[in-house]
Amino acid sequence: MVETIDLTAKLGKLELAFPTLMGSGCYGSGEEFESFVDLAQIGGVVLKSVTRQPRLGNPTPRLVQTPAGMLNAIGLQNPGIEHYLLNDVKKFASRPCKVIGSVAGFSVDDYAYVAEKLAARDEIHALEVNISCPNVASEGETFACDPKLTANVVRAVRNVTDKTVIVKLSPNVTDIAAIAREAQNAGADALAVINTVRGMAIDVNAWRPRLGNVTGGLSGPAIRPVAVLAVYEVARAVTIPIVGQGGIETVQDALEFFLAGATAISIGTANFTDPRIPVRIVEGLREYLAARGVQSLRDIIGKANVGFANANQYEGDQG
Amino acid sequence: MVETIDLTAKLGKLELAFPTLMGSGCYGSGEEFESFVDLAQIGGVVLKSVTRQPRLGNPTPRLVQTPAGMLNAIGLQNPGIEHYLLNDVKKFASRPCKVIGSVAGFSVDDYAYVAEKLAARDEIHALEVNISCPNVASEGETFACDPKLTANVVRAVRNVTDKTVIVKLSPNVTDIAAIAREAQNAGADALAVINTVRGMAIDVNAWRPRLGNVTGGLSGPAIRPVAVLAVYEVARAVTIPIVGQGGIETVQDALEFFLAGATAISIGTANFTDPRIPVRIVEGLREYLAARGVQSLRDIIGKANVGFANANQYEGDQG
Amino acid sequence: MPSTTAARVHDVRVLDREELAPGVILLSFHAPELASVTRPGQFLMAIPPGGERAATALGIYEAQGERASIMFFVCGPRTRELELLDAGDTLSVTGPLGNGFSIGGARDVAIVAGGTGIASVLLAAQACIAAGARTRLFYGARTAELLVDRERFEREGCEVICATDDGSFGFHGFVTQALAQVHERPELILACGPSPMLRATAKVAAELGVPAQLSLEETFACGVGGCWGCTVPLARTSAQAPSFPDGAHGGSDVVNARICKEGPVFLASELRW
Amino acid sequence: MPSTTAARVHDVRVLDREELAPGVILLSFHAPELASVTRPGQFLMAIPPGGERAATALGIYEAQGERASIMFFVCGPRTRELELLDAGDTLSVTGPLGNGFSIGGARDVAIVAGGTGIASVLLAAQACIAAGARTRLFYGARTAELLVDRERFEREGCEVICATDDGSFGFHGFVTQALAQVHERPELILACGPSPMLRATAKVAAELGVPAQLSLEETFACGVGGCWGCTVPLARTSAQAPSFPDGAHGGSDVVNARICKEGPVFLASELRW
Ligand SMILES: Cc1cc2nc3c(=O)[nH]c(=O)nc-3n(C[C@H](O)[C@H](O)[C@H](O)COP(=O)(O)OP(=O)(O)OC[C@H]3O[C@@H](n4cnc5c(N)ncnc54)[C@H](O)[C@@H]3O)c2cc1C
Ligand SMILES: Cc1cc2nc3c(=O)[nH]c(=O)nc-3n(C[C@H](O)[C@H](O)[C@H](O)COP(=O)(O)OP(=O)(O)OC[C@H]3O[C@@H](n4cnc5c(N)ncnc54)[C@H](O)[C@@H]3O)c2cc1C
Ligand SMILES: Cc1cc2nc3c(=O)[nH]c(=O)nc-3n(C[C@H](O)[C@H](O)[C@H](O)COP(=O)(O)O)c2cc1C
Ligand SMILES: Cc1cc2nc3c(=O)[nH]c(=O)nc-3n(C[C@H](O)[C@H](O)[C@H](O)COP(=O)(O)O)c2cc1C
Ligand code: FES
Ligand code: FES
Repeated sequence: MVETIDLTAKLGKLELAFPTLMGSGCYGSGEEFESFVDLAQIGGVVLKSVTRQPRLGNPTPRLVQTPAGMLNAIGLQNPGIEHYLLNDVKKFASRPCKVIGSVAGFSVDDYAYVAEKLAARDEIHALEVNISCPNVASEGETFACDPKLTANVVRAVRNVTDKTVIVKLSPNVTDIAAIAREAQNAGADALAVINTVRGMAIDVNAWRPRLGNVTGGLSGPAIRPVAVLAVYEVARAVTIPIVGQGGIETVQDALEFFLAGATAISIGTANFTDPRIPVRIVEGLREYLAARGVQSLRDIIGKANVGFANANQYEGDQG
Repeated sequence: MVETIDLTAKLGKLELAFPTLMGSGCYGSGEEFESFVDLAQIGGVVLKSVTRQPRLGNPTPRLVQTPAGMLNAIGLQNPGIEHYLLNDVKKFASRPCKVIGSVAGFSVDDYAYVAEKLAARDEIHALEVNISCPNVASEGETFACDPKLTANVVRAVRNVTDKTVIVKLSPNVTDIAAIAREAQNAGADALAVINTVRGMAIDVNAWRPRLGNVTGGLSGPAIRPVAVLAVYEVARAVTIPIVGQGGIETVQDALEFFLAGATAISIGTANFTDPRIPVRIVEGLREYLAARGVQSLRDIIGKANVGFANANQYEGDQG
Repeated sequence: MPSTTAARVHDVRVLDREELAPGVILLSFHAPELASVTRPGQFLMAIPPGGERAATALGIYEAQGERASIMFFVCGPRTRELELLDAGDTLSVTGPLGNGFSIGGARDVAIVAGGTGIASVLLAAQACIAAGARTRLFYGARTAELLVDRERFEREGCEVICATDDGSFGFHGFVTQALAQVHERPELILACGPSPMLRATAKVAAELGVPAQLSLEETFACGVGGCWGCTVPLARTSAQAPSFPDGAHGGSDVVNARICKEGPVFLASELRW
Repeated sequence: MPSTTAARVHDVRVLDREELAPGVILLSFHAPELASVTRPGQFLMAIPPGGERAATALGIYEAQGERASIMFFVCGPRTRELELLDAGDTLSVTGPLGNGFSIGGARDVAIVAGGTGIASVLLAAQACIAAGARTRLFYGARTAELLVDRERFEREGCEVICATDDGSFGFHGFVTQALAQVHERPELILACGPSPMLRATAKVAAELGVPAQLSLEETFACGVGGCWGCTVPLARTSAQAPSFPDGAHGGSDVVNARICKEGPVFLASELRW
C-alpha cells in the first residue's frame, strides 16, 4: 500500500517524481550533497541564482544564527551567465532528479537575457525567477514588491521560453496575493512562496551589524507560520500551483503547506540541520497518506483552506 | 558605580524610571503579575487595547506555540470604553509604575472617542494607539498598512490629548519607514516598533487552521531579527523616540534594540516564559553599561546604526 | 472557589524522576513553600530551562511537607525539554495558580479523570478522604498501560473504577459511560481531562442531577490572567464571570472567562460551551 | 590538499564525555568508518539533536581505530545543546569534510593553535611525528586553565611552547609573538585559531620566509559547499580558487572561496583578506 501512493507533482509542464524541491542557494547544484543523499529520492534541485554579470557577492559574515532560524546575506555570488553556461551547466546532466535554473537580475532586460540562455539548455528542466532576493541593494527586492515590475519581469521571461516558469515571491509586502495575481496574469506557470523575510542582527560587543551586508534574509522554522499564511492566501488568489517553502523541517511541517494549498514544497535551511530531512519527509508523507487510506498527495492539497481557488487545477489530472 | 547608572527614558512628556514597558495585551493591567514581580522595577505597563464597543473576542484556540515563538488571535476582547472607565481604570492608580492606555478601533471616530475619554483620566499617563492589530477582521490592520489612514488616525488622537501619544506600527507592510514618517508628521510623540507579524498554523490531524480566528500574530524570539531591522530603518527615518519590541528575552536582545536606535523597549511574550525577565534585563543593562564605563543608557542608543536620524533628540536632555 | 494570592516564582531542586509509563514522567521536587499553600485543583507554570518558549501549565500532583510533584505526558517541545530533567537539577515554577475544587460538605464524591487529567485530581481525592467522604475515582485511558499510578489512588483509600477505550483493562469504553451506570448516586462530581470527556461528564451529571465541577484545559500563554488567550464561554450570571457590561452584544448572556484566572475549575452548570 | 569524497552521515554512540576545563567538553564516540577515513585538519558537522538549528562545525580531534572525538567550547545555543550529551547517547555527524593540512616531506614543523583551534591540530601533530618530523606546538590561550589537553601533545612527542594573554602560564603575550622569537626556523607552519591569530601567523611566516597553511573559521551553514555563506577572498591564481571568469570586476585578481569546501586549510600566501 505504502509503495503505491502517488507523490508526483506537476508544475506547468514540469513533472516531479516527488513533491520536494531543494531551495535555491541552499543546495548548490546538488553535487555537494550527492555523497550522503540519494538525489533520486528528491523531486528536484533549484540551482543557485545566476545573474548576467559575474558577482563576487557580499563581504562576510554572510550568515548569522537566530532563534529557530538564520539570517543570510550571500549577495548572489556567481560567475555570471556566460561562464556558467560554459563551465557549470553541462555537469547538471548527470543529476538523477529535475534541475531548475534560478534567474536573478537588476533590470527586465537582465532577466530576459539570462532566462533565454539558460532555458535553451537541455540540462535545465525549468526556470525559477528570483525577483525577491533581499540581499542585493534595494533594487533586488523592488521587483517583488511592485505589482507592475513583477508583471514586466514575468512577461519578459515568459516570452523567451516554453519551459515551466516558477516565480518566487517575497513575503516583505503588504499584500502578497495581489503580487501573485499579477504574476499569474503575466504568464507564470507556478509560484514559489516564500523567499526569506528581511531581518538583521546586531553584535552587542562590537556595536555593529553582525552581517557584512547589514541586513539579510531570515529563513528556517522561525518563519514557518508566516510562510504557511502566505501560501494559504496566495492559494485563494490564484489557480496556478504553488511551491510552499519557509521553515519546513518535518513531515508535519510539510503537511501544513500541502493542506494550505501547496502542490509541492521546497526545503532549504533544513538541509543545514540534517541532510537526511528531504528523504525522511518523502517517507513520512507516504506513511501519513497510507494511514489515512489516501492514494494520492493531490487529494489533500488545500484541504485546510476553505475557498481554495487552486483546487480546480486537479480535476484534469486525477490518478 | 552600578547604582548611579542612568536608565531613565523619555517618550515625549512621559518620563520612565526604567526603559522597559510591558507589551499591550501581554501583561493585563499589571495586577496579574504583582504577586511575583516588583512593578516598581519596571518602567510601565501598556494596558490591553480598549475599543468603543464591548467585544467578546475570538473563538478559541486563541494561542498556538511555534518554533521560538507563538501565534495569538485574541481579537481585542474588552468590555468597551464606558464600562472600562467605570470599573477598571480607577484600579490603575495604585500601580507603582507608569500606566499607558492602549486604544484600538475600526474608524477614525472610534479612535478619537476612546482616546479622549481615556486620556482625560489621571490614572492614565500616556496613550498607545494600536493601529496594527492583525487579529480583528481585515479592517484592523489596514490603518497601519496605509500611510493616509495612519495619518488620519494619529491626527485625530493628537487633537484630543496633550499626553504622550505612542503609535504602534505593523511590520506587515512593504515600507515601514514611510508609515513611520506619516505618523511623526501627524503628531505622534513616539513609535512602538513592532506589533506582531501575521502568520498561521494548521492542524495536520484535523485538517483545519489551529487558531479559531484562522490567522494570528506571531511574536517571540522568532521575530526578533525582523523587529531589530524595523527599528533600525524607522530610526533612520524619524526623529521621535522608538519603543523597540519583538522577541526581547535577554539583556543582549534588549541591547540589539537600543543599539539599533530604540529609546525604550517593550517586553511581551517573554513574560510568558519567565516573569522575572523584565527585572533581569534592567539589572543586566546596569552591569553592561558599568562594565564599559558608560554612565547613561542614552549614550549607546543608535550606536550600531550609521546615519541614525534619531540621535539629535538627545542633545537637549543629556545627563 | 477562593482566589489565589500565594503565587510566587520558586526555584526548586528536583528530588526524583520516575517514568510511570512510556512518555509519562513523574517529577518531584523540594518546594516546602509551594507545597504548604497549594490547594486541590491548582496548577503551576513550569519555566522552560532553555527559554524561547512559553512556560508549561501543569497540575500540581502531590503537595506534602517539603515535597511537591508534577506528572506530565511528553507530547511536544516543552514536555520534551522537561523530560530531560533529573534528580539534582533545578527548575523554576510559578504557582500555585488558579482556583481549585471545593468539596464543601459532600459525603460521597465521584472523581472523573482521563489522560493527563489524573495529574490534577490526587490532591482532591486526598481532601475528600480526609473529610471522611466516600471517594470513587472513575479513571479512563486509551489503554491499560496509560492508567498510570492507579494503585496510588487505591492506597489513598479511593474506590477506583477503570475504563479503557480498547478494553485492555476495566470497563470497555469511555469512563463517562461507566459513570452513567453507577448505582449509588454521588453528591458531587469533580472532573479533569480532555474536553470531550468533560462535556460527556457534564451531560451525565445533569442526567443524574448531581452538581459537577470541571477543570478545563486550553492552550495557555501567561497562565496568570494577563493575555486572555485561554478563555471559555461562561454564563454572565456566574460568580466567576469577569465583569462585562449589561446588554452587550444584544444582551448576550455569555462572556468569555479566563480558564487560568477565573478557573481552571468551573461549575458544569455555568459553562456555555 | 586533496578533496573529500568519503563524507557520510554517521549515527554514532557517545563513549565518553570529559570536561577538560570549565565549558570545554571532550566528547568521544564509536565511529570506526569515520575514524578510518579522516585526515588531519578535516572537520565534521554535528547535527543538533533537537533540530531547528544549523549543524555545528567541529574539528575532528582524535580519529583512531573505532574511536573519534570532538572538543568544543560552550559559547552559544548549539554547543549548549551538545554539552548535554553523555556516554550512551547517540549523535549524528556528517563527515569527514573539507581539505586538511598536507605535511609533505617537512622535517621541522611548527603548529600554531589558539582557543578552539587546538581541536583541529592533534591529528596533524600525530602525522608529523609519525613522519619523523620535529614537531613544535605553539599553543596560546587567554589564561592557563584554557590551555586544555596540553600534556596530551607532549605525550604524543611534541615540544609544547605555551603563551597566555595574562601571563598565567608560559610566554606572557600572544602565541605569535612567541613564534616570531624562535631560533631554529621551521620548514612548515600549520595554524588554526581565531582570525587575528591567523593573520599574525601569516605575517610572522612571511617574515621568517616559511610557508604557512592556515585553517580558517567562519560561521557555517551547510558545511559542504552548498550555500556560499562561509567565504574568504583568495587569489584567482590559487589552485583552490573556484572557477570564475577572467577580467571580471575590472580584472580583479580575487575570488571568494568557500572555507568549508575549498578549505578550511589555505596557503597563507594565497589569501587576500
Ligand atoms: C490548567 C492546565 C493543567 C495541565 N496539567 C497538565 C498535567 O498535569 N500534565 C500534562 O501532561 N499536561 C497538562 N496540561 C497540558 C499541557 O500544558 C500541554 O500538553 C502542553 O501544551 C504541553 O506542551 P508541549 O510543548 O510539550 O506540547 P505542545 O507543542 O503544546 O503540543 C500540545 C499538543 O498539540 C499537538 N500538536 C502540535 N502541533 C500540531 C500540529 N501541527 N497539528 C496537530 N497537532 C499538533 C501535539 O501533538 C500535542 O498533543 C495542562 C494544561 C492546563 C491548561
Ligand atoms: C571548520 C570549523 C571548525 C571548528 N571547530 C571547532 C572546534 O573543534 N571546537 C569548537 O569549540 N568550535 C569550533 N568551531 C567553531 C564553532 O563551530 C562555533 O563556535 C559555533 O558557532 C558554535 O555554535 P553555538 O551555537 O554554540 O554558538 P553561536 O550561537 O554560533 O555563537 C558563536 C559566537 O557568537 C557570539 N554571539 C552570539 N550572538 C551574539 C551577539 N548578539 N553579539 C555578539 N556576539 C554574539 C557568541 O558569544 C559565540 O562566541 C569551528 C568552526 C569551523 C568553521
Ligand atoms: C543561505 C541561503 C541562500 C539562499 N540563496 C537564495 C538564492 O540565491 N535565490 C533564491 O531564490 N533564494 C535563496 N534563498 C532562499 C531559499 O531558497 C528559501 O526560499 C528560503 O530560505 C525559505 O525556505 P527555508 O526556510 O526552507 O530555507 C537562500 C536561503 C538561504 C538560507
Ligand atoms: C497574547 C498577545 C496579545 C497581544 N495583544 C495586543 C493588544 O491588545 N494590543 C497591542 O497593541 N498589541 C498586542 N500584542 C502585541 C505585543 O504587545 C507586542 O507588540 C508583540 O507581541 C511583540 O513583542 P513580543 O515578541 O515581546 O511579544 C499582543 C501580543 C500577544 C503575544
Ligand atoms: S493564559 Fe494568559 S490569560 Fe490565561
Ligand atoms: S557553509 Fe555553506 S558553503 Fe560553506
